[in-house]
Amino acid sequence: MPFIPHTDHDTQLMLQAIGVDDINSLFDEIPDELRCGKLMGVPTAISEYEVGRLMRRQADKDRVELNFLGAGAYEHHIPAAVWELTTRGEFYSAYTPYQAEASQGTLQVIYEYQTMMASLTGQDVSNASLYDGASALAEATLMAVRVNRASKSRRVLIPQSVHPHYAAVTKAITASQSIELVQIPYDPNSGQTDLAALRSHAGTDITAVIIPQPNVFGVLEQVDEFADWAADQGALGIALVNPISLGLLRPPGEWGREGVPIVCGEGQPLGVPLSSGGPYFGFLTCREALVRQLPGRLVGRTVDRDGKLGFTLTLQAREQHIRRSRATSNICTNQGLMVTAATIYMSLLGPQGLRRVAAESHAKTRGLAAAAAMIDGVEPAFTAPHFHEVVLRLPVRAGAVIEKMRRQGILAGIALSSWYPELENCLLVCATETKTDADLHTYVQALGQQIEASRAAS
Amino acid sequence: MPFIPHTDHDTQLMLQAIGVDDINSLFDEIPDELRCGKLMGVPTAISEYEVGRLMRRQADKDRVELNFLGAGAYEHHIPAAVWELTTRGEFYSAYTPYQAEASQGTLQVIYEYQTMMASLTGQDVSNASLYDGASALAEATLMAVRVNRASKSRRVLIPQSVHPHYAAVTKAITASQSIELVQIPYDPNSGQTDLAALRSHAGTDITAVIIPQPNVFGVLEQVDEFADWAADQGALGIALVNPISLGLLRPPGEWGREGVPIVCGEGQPLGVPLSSGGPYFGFLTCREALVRQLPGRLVGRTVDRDGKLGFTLTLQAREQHIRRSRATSNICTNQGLMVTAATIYMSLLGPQGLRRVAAESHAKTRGLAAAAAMIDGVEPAFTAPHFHEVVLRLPVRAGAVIEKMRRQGILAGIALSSWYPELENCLLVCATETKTDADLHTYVQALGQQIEASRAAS
Amino acid sequence: MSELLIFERGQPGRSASAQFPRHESAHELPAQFVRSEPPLLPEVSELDVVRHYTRLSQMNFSIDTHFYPLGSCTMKYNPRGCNSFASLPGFTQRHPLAPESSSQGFLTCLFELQEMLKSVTGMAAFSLTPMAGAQGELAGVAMIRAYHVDRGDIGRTEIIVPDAAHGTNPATATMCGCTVKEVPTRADGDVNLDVLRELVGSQTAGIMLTNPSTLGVFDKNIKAIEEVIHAAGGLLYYDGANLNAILGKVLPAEMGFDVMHINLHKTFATPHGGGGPGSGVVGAGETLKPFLPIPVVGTTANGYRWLDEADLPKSIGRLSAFMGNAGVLLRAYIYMRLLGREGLERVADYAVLNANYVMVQLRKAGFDIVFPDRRASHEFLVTLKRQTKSKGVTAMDFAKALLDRGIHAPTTYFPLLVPECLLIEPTETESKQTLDHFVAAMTEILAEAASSGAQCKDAPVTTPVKRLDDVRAARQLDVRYQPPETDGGAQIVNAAAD
Amino acid sequence: MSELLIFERGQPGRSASAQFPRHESAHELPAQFVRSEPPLLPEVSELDVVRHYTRLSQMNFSIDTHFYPLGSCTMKYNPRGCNSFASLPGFTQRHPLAPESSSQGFLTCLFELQEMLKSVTGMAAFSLTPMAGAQGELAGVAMIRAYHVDRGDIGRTEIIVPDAAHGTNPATATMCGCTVKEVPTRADGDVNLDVLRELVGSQTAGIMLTNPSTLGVFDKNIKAIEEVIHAAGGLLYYDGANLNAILGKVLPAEMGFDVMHINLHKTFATPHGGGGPGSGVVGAGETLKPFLPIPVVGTTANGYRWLDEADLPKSIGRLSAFMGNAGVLLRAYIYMRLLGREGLERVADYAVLNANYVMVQLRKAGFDIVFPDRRASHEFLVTLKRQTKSKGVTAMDFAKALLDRGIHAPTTYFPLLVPECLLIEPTETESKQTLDHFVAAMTEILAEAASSGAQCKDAPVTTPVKRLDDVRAARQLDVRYQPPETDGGAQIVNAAAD
Ligand SMILES: Cc1ncc(COP(=O)(O)O)c(C=O)c1O
Ligand SMILES: Cc1ncc(COP(=O)(O)O)c(C=O)c1O
Repeated sequence: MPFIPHTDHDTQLMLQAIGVDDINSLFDEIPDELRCGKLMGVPTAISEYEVGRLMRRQADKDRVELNFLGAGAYEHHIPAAVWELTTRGEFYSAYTPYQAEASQGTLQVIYEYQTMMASLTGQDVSNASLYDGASALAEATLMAVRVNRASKSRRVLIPQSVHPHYAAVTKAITASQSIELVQIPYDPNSGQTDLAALRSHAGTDITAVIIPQPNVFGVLEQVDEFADWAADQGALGIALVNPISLGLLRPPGEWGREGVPIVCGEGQPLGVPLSSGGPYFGFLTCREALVRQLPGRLVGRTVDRDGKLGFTLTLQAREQHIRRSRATSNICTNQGLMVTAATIYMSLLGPQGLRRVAAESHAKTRGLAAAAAMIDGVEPAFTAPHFHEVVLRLPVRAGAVIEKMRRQGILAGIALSSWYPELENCLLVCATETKTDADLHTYVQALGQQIEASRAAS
Repeated sequence: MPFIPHTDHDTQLMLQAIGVDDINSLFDEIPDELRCGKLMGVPTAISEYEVGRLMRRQADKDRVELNFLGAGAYEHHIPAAVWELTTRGEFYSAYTPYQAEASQGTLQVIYEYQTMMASLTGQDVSNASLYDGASALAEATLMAVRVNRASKSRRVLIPQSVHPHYAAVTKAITASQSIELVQIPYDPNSGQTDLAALRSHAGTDITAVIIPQPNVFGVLEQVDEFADWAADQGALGIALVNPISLGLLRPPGEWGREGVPIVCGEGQPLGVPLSSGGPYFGFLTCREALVRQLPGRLVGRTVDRDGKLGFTLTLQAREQHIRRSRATSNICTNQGLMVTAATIYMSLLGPQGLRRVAAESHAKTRGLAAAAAMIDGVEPAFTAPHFHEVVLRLPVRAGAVIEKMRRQGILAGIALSSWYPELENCLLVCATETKTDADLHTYVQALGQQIEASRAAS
Repeated sequence: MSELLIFERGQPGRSASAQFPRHESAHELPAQFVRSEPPLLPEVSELDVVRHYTRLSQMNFSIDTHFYPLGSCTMKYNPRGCNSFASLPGFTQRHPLAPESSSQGFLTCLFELQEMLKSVTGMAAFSLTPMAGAQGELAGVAMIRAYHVDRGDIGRTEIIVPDAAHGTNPATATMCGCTVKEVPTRADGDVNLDVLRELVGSQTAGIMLTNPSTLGVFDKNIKAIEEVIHAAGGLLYYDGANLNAILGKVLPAEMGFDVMHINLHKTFATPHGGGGPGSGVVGAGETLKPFLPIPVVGTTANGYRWLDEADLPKSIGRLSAFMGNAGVLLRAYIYMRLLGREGLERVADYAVLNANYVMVQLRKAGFDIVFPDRRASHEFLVTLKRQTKSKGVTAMDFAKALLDRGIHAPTTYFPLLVPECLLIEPTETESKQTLDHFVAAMTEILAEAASSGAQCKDAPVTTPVKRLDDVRAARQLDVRYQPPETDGGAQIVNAAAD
Repeated sequence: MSELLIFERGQPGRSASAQFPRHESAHELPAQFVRSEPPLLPEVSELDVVRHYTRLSQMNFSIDTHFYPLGSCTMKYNPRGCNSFASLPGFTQRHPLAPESSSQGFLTCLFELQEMLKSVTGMAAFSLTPMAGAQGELAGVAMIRAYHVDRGDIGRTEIIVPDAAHGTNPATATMCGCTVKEVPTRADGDVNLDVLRELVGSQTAGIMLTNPSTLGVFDKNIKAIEEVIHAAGGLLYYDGANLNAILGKVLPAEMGFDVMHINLHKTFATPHGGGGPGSGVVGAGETLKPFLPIPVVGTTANGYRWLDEADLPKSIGRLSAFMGNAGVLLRAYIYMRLLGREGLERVADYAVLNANYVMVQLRKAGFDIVFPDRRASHEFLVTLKRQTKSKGVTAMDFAKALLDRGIHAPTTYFPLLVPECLLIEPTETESKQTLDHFVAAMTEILAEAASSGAQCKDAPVTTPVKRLDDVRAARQLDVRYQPPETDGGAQIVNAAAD
């Protein structure tokens, strides 16, 4: 019996001790009419060897050589040590550290993580993770609404330049709490949020303003103006950031005159593999004064009986297992293991490494954009500075080019028209530090070739 | 500086403490004329990411779909847990357990390993490993010569059916100790050692007799007759066995009337990947009375100050670091980590699993041989029963077929003519439990097709 | 055993430079965008990192090292093969927005997983996107609300929840804009039907229930509950956290549930990872199927594809940036293939055998079982009210005393309505020998508690730290390291009183 | 902390059956071939196995968890990337006898490794086949003998070895059928040249030497030694175990050595694995190149190929079934690529800096340095003769007291000629902070030893077991578990008195 250690002898002794004849008797409280038959929809067992072969076959089908996709999930070098350590059984197979004395390893990791994320984002406090970047934005929005009691409108401004999936998730999760999400358009030239459009909301009751940096186009927003305007309106700023970019970019805590008090985002770039979209982790940091409205777990340092420093879950009264229907969120299981990976990743990279990864990713994307722009008919769609993604406007349909380049082993980018119909022929491309100059060359060659071919065909 | 933690400040403080100006001064005892220049033959450093890409490219070049090679290295299913545990840092990065109290983990693993190997081979004592199967045979030979003081000839009979590389290694290692290796031919029909030829040495002074089971052709030898004859001659029997086969086959300790007192072989099949030939490990077990001539490390159970059971290296006086030029061997570093893997492998398989792996491998090879024999012109070269390898005689040159099947993603077997010129057109094939019926079918299809093609071409 | 913080191990200028890009290009970004102070990240060598986190890992209890009978959490063995195969490069390197044409391997696994989940629950369809149980609950309750609204029945905003329910249930209802009505538990552990009947009405959106409940008993009146709720126009949500107890015995759909989630990290053995990730896949019967969150995997002539807004216009929408915790889903898929139909059917058999065995043995040893006349499901409750009263030895003391015996504590003080309780769940992957060892340890502690109890109150003493001061942790909030120079003498003090 | 034997965890009939073939075909083998009794292997579940070996691993000191200044062993950090990339399926699944046409990736790495090794030693060619240092020595001495015999100079059967040499040196000479002549060390740590001159003659096959020596000093007279040996018609073997000290500073070939091995598991950071595997690649100058063991990687028009008997007819032959410890070679290759030329040159700089720093700090703390007037190479010797005499606190006591402070002991009682010695090798991958911690611990122990010494004699007390009875281990030999039923009341007793 795979994974069940009982010998027949054991089972007999146990049944005797209980005083029943067979295992089935232990289910005698279940009404007979509810008892089901065999689970015929599940195939019969196969051995680990057979499963391994099967999975290898499936995994091999999806392998791609060169990946230039971004849009919320980024390929970076993950040091070998990260997952060799993270998958150690003691991290991998532990539960939430409710028994602090038996979980100092996990707890200390989280405390270190909280320190790193707080500093990276320029805040005081970080929680111990949320599910992913999109749900973190939703939670940040709910938190901002709870915090900003002065505002009654529950109106939250969300730029159109926020990743459409993030906007959708925020909508789905906040929908039934009568929060109104108001979209702010982007400037079709710069690719930044149209500040004039934003300012047209001046004087109305606005609870919070979401500020993405970089935005979904990879473009850097005018975050200082953004933050100051929000503060002037009595609205809470919520920064949505890429954590790798913060190796190089100014942290939200320093945006504008006072900084932005709530920061969230997707943690995946920090040492978590692409993995088809998950498990990733959402991060959420804030100013000290807001901590009691922070959703999710929090680890604090304290002392034991002998005065020795140690770590424990703290401020649990915010959480569902204590405060139930009045908790700051329903979140229980979070993305702990990913936090472990990210903590190890950030330790290995350090401030210098993280800056280099950010700067190199930026440089590679610039290089790619410049080379692609040499192709007849290809041009950058936006003028504002970008981080490590760029939108290219092609002279042909982006979807067709993508499919053809895929056959050459290149994931060329994302056709933006499915999210932004007005951005016809636009391709969102990302190059990180993982791309060599030769890779960029391969990409641009292939792109030119396929555009040529598409034009010839049309 | 990759892997060097010194900051400039650290270095300065350290130099100051030592009282020198720079690091170079620490090499001032090396005569100037000996100081060398830069290591120009080594390329400049690349990052872990770059090395990873490079290695992936190289590794991908050598991937093959279906492998039917054996001849001393065997593909078996290796449970995922084996290497996840074995590469835990505490096993992976520890040294030889000289400080017993700080190495109870490694020591207990070895004690458990010794227990398993002794039982598997039907002996009393197992050492803690030798380099590989071939060098283990060499060490077993030297050991037998030391043990058998009654014999003066230093003549050791070695069947031709022993893997030729094993014979070569034994020769290279024992050469300078004036040991004479006498070859015994095999019977060209059965594939077993020609017992008549063996018996022709009766009455001469023979120090030891090597008995392979199965032999290099995968054929089962008449080990009882072999063992008894050796005992009758006052020669020590040395069994050379495949450890997986012992899940099913009678252990050397039970061969003939008294059993064979020294057993060695290649441990790779027990959970160690093929890895181009190493690291593997050699095992060596023996009767209790012979333990003082056993080469290599040995772990014993004892008690600590409080009477608590614990483990330690024992009988070290046999070893080079104590007895120096009079040691039983020069071996120091052995193949410890592989022993850890093998111990975990055997624990996961247990007696039942090991028997199944043996029986299934045997069955798959029988199935393959039977199906191949349906191809016109293909026949088994030998009549005696075999374990999980079989020699097929083809109607065309084996080398050509191998190269063609390789292009189809199949490693078809080994052309025996390079080792045994008389075995022209003979292919040594192995199928283990890792091969499905579909794989066997693929193999036989391809074989038939390529034989056809070769015939047509010639 | 204690370990400096990684920050304290570092030195300014030290680094693990093999992990960096070798060069750093100038960036030409306008200064206003650029960071002026580097973040407080460790400056350490690779050896520092490896040694530090290896040591920290050793400071954890885990399934791989200790028996972990944490009730409601189903801490069963996580087969190592699941990790290996889910970590194949083809899976880990796959971008979530890769074209479907280069995603067929992955989509095949997910589609088959959806099908298997339907089989083990009786539900009509599954969405794999929720990233933990609580998010599955959110999906389910949102679907219930969407269903009512879709029918124009907009006044249904009350969710009924048993008093024994897991905290995520009421918290979820609130997040979905509902009000929570608690229904009490009867002395025998079942839901109080009479009160339930009074609670329901035209405002009832639905009920959230787990069966067997968090009290470790199977509610025999489940069909009656169904009738009450459905008759009132509400729907039934099944909290699948306890599916381990009934796998192959009862299908939630046949108990009358309209929607449910499953904690794959419980029943389907994906690892808990020190707090996550999990997966809370959500299944629906025909009624609620149109409302499932997107994306869902569907079929086409050429293989598999994502179903999206266009295919599921009534969907409650998207709950994750991409499609949920894919890696967790793969682990569950592998696990189900390894166990197969027959293996899954055995799960409940042995989980329930183990729980009943331990319950009986503890009763014999003198422990007070909370529902002594009921069968244990896969877990059961012990109360130490008596010990607390007589010697002041609490459930927490028992928990800590277990740690000193190399056993992780059961869940303490949950459900909240049972005083001084331990919720004990052995799971099917633990052997009789381990259970006997646990019973012996509990018996020993009971004896200690019966004499002076002092030893229990001191426990744990073998762990890296002794009992921690939780009050101080909340009062003198210290949630991040601040290097001595910038410290100004104090951590964040008294930021919040809990 | 202690752990049952895996056998004791098992129960008859239990198994980890997901790991088996699901069926067992009948075998039809004649009964005489078939085993009647199953072997004594554990009968355990996968969880049993994982928990047991995880716990056992935690009972080890290792580089990844502890400072490990074990002299002569070069316990430096093993970069994790080396393990990951050497474990790529293309490498681990490659069969050793795969055709060269599907081996070009692997052969490329090995060929480049050979080339790099030539560069760091000055040797003319390398064979990668020896599986550890001792086998490299065997190769080298066999090559020296083969060379003499090839020239008809058959009387050369003596190998000169310094008294300080590692045990493998004399043991190897014996295995090669040579007699060993010991040359003594002078008070300053260098070889006694006068005695050496007397030892050589027409019987001299060669000398085995490591420089810096196992005493931790660089023999300044190496050129004089070379002259003596070469003039006498002998050859020089370089034991490359201490290469870490001179990487990029001196080439063994330029010191006059004709043949050498390198312990890749020391200088090139491949892991020690609790005792192995290692790799003892052997390099030769032009004189001995034809005698290198096979196989060696060579080039062809189409790529790389194995050179075999046919290419190297004078080879001493084959030392391993296939081509040695390929996986270890890949790790060394990766390591060298990661460090590059500049990184390798830094290795000796910082290894030597660390050793000299610790030596100086220990001297200041009151320890007796064996060669106080010499520079430390990458390691150095402390003697506790004085402490042993005055308080009976031995080198072993110091070693055990270090364990209680979370530091692995240095090498004790080696080289044998220095009484009560510790051979201390910090390696370049340890930080000043770690070294300072070590010095502080040593200083603390020294103070304890100076007072009563009792505490040192009790050490260790924090390890899973206290000091073990080695005498009993050898006298009452217990080298395998025997289950109680078949035990007959005793383990193998008194099989051998040591
Ligand atoms: C009964 C019950 N319901 C719901 C949950 C919530 O699941 P998750 O932690 O995955 O959000 C849990 C998990 O602790 C549970 O035990
Ligand atoms: C100086 C010296 N020579 C030779 C050896 C033998 O090397 P190995 O253990 O790899 O056989 C060692 C290793 O301990 C050593 O330190």
